[in-house]
Amino acid sequence: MNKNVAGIWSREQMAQKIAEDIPDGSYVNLGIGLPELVANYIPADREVIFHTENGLLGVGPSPKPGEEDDELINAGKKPVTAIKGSCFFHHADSFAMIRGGHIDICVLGAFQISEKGDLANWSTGETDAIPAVGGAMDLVAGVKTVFIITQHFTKNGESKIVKECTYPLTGKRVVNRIYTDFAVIDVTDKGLYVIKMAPGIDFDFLKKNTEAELHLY
Amino acid sequence: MNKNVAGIWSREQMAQKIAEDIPDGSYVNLGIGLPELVANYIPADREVIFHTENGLLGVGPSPKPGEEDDELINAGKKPVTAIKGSCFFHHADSFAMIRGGHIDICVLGAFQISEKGDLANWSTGETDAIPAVGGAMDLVAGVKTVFIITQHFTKNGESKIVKECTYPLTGKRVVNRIYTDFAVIDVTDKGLYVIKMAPGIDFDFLKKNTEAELHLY
Amino acid sequence: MINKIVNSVHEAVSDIFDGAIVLISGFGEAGSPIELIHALIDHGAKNLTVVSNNTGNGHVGLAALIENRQVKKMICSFPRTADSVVFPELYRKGEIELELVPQGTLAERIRCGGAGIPAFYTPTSVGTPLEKGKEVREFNGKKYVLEYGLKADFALIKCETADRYGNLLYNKTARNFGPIMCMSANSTIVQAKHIVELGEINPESVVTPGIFVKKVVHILHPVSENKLISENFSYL
Amino acid sequence: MINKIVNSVHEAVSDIFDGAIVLISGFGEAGSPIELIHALIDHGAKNLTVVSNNTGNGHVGLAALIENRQVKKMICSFPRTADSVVFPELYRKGEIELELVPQGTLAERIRCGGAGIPAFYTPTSVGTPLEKGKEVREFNGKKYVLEYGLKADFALIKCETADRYGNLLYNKTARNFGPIMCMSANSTIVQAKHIVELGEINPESVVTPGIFVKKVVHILHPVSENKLISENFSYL
Repeated sequence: MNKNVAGIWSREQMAQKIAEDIPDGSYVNLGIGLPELVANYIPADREVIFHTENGLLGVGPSPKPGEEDDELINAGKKPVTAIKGSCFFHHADSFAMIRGGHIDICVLGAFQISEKGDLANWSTGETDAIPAVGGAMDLVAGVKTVFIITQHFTKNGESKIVKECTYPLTGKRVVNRIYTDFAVIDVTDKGLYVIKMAPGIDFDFLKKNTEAELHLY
Repeated sequence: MNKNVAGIWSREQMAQKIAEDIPDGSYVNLGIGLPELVANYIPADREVIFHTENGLLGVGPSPKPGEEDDELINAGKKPVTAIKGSCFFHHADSFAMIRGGHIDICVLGAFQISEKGDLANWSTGETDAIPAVGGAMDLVAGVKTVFIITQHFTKNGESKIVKECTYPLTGKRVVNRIYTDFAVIDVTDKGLYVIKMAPGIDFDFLKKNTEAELHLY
Repeated sequence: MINKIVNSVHEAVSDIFDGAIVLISGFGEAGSPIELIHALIDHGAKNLTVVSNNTGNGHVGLAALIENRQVKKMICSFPRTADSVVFPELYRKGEIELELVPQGTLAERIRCGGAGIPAFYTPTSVGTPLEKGKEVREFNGKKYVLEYGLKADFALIKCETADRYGNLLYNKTARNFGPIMCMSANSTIVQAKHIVELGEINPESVVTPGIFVKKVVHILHPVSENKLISENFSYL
Repeated sequence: MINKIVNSVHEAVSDIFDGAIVLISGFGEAGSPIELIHALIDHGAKNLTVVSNNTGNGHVGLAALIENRQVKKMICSFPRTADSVVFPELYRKGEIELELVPQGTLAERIRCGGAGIPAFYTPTSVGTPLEKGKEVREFNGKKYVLEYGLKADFALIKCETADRYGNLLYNKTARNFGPIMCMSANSTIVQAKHIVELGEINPESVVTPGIFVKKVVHILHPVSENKLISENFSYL
């Protein structure tokens, strides 16, 4: 498949699309890496509270250089700050928030997403890899709405949106919406519905470059 | 049976016997009523920390008249104080202390104790009684050592220490030691062993006035 | 903007619907949200299942809610206390249901309801009448009873201090069931003696994180249940 | 008199026996009790099962404990992090066991171990390879996996402030697994930056009640794992 496509969304634009879909007042958990960008694009008139599973509600922006604190980090072990009105808690309480359905939205990366909303994002199943799952399975099992942010293709140019995941699953039927550099796609009981496409992408091109079946509303 | 016996222990003496058996540094939960007396007799050279299941570790003495606080009470809903080094916590954490085996000793009252250490202390099983259990079942299931403080006889002059409890159980095989106005009795795998008797009580008298079988070490 | 502060107790309880499961904080009087309960009496929602450690005292607060026939069923550990008269009378007449739960099991069921745990095993009540009808299972040679998480529609909570995010502090043993009830309810309604600006509560000391709270109403001088009872006050 | 303060890290870890289950606090570096771990290396107990979210970094702390071949098995959620080199190498050689547990399940298993709950059901890992071999059961039409409480012999914990009763405060996200690990271990050993008099910690703000703590040692200036790693320091 073609890896070089004109008129697709940048990482920042993907993050911005997600940020626009997060309502005022939401409690949001951002996964490690690409998802962290989302925090930069929350519209100024909205107040969104970020949760990090290592025990902080009210994650603020990155600290200025020289002001990092080894004991104030996010789930990716990066230094963060805490906003006014934040609070700290232990891991069991933190995952009570996740598992108990108190977090409104989480944004995660993906290796594969199936057309039924299955997610694989923790292991490529390679035999000599060290398995590591972290909080991913808890997040998809407990958070009300799961957004995925990912490049449309793998590094090898294969579609990440597939009929059935071949990698080990993180959760079954857990994804609600997928944001790629090509399109924004809803996962529904009736299948995958495209709701937005990048300017250089049309539906025919998208279908051709996606293993799973796609629909338009 | 004879209710009027000379040379038996008073309520205060029973409480004192228990207090003497509580090691320095113990965490102790005292039941409502008679057990509360125990706090008054901890030897001065011992530091014992009292837990109340409504969320306080470090219960202090009763407040002076006029200094009562409606929001600082014990499990019996009586006003208490909090010592230096005390801490407050919620009910799930409080019962984690109990159920998780962190409380060393609890002192409870009884309707009946069987020779196997079964305890009945929450319901007389009367049909029109309002059933109420509180934390008694959690305490006997979780606390390492369960001491019972009780009159040897019921109000009707019947032995409270029985072969089998006829009242609804609070827990099975949970009692470790019984302190009555007549004697101190250990509950062991081999039966009930008398370890102390009040000055006016001898073993024959005790046996005659106890439904369960008693032994001497 | 997030602002969970509402202007009146009536606004605070306005969403409570007939048949709802309502958690009410408090152990005896300590932590009992009397003003919110009285607003629920005015509001009038019926056929409620109420979860609270006790059943109220005299003719105020929870006892008055029961007396007003809004409660179909009580889930509690200790329904009869010294000043409890309303519940025992209705219970003896068979006009209110009771689910009796050991206090620690009640607390853990509520916490699990809030933590997404549908069921857990506990040693409490094994071998007693309260294990009746429940699954008993052995782990490492010891018996345990299966108990279910308790998830509620609403919680009525009394606390000491709140901010507009809903972060809460409590006062002494009035904390009791408050924090875990906040976790378990879909909609947690709180009366706070003090409302402070964001940042005034030390983030290390927050007891209930705001994520567990829906609405907060300011009640600077809550009534004393003890005082009302000593005055033979009746809310109805 | 209750005085849980001990004079040295060596005294603090002296009871740890071969084959023990040891909980070690921390999420990455934050909250990792480096001085206690190094004392455990000096102490030399072997065949340990260590429960910690990660497997340590570089050649210090938990990574050094593993490198010193004192750990038979790791129970953790994320064994490979940026600076983790020791565990991956031993794991690939088949010289250390791994029990991989989702982070929230790990936290809840530890809390349940401390709370006397032998087992609970959770939605996490249903339909994934990590449900393999586990009981799956439906509640209200949804599937859950049975998980077991995790009870340990020892916990090594880093905190900010302690008093002689063992009441603890933590610092920011260094709190993480500390409070629940204190609950689960038969013997909880704590290193505290500050030791204060009884009463100096606000009773409303205590995070770990002293009942969960056995020994406290004063480490005013703990090393920074990040700094040691940037200097290529090795403890062994």
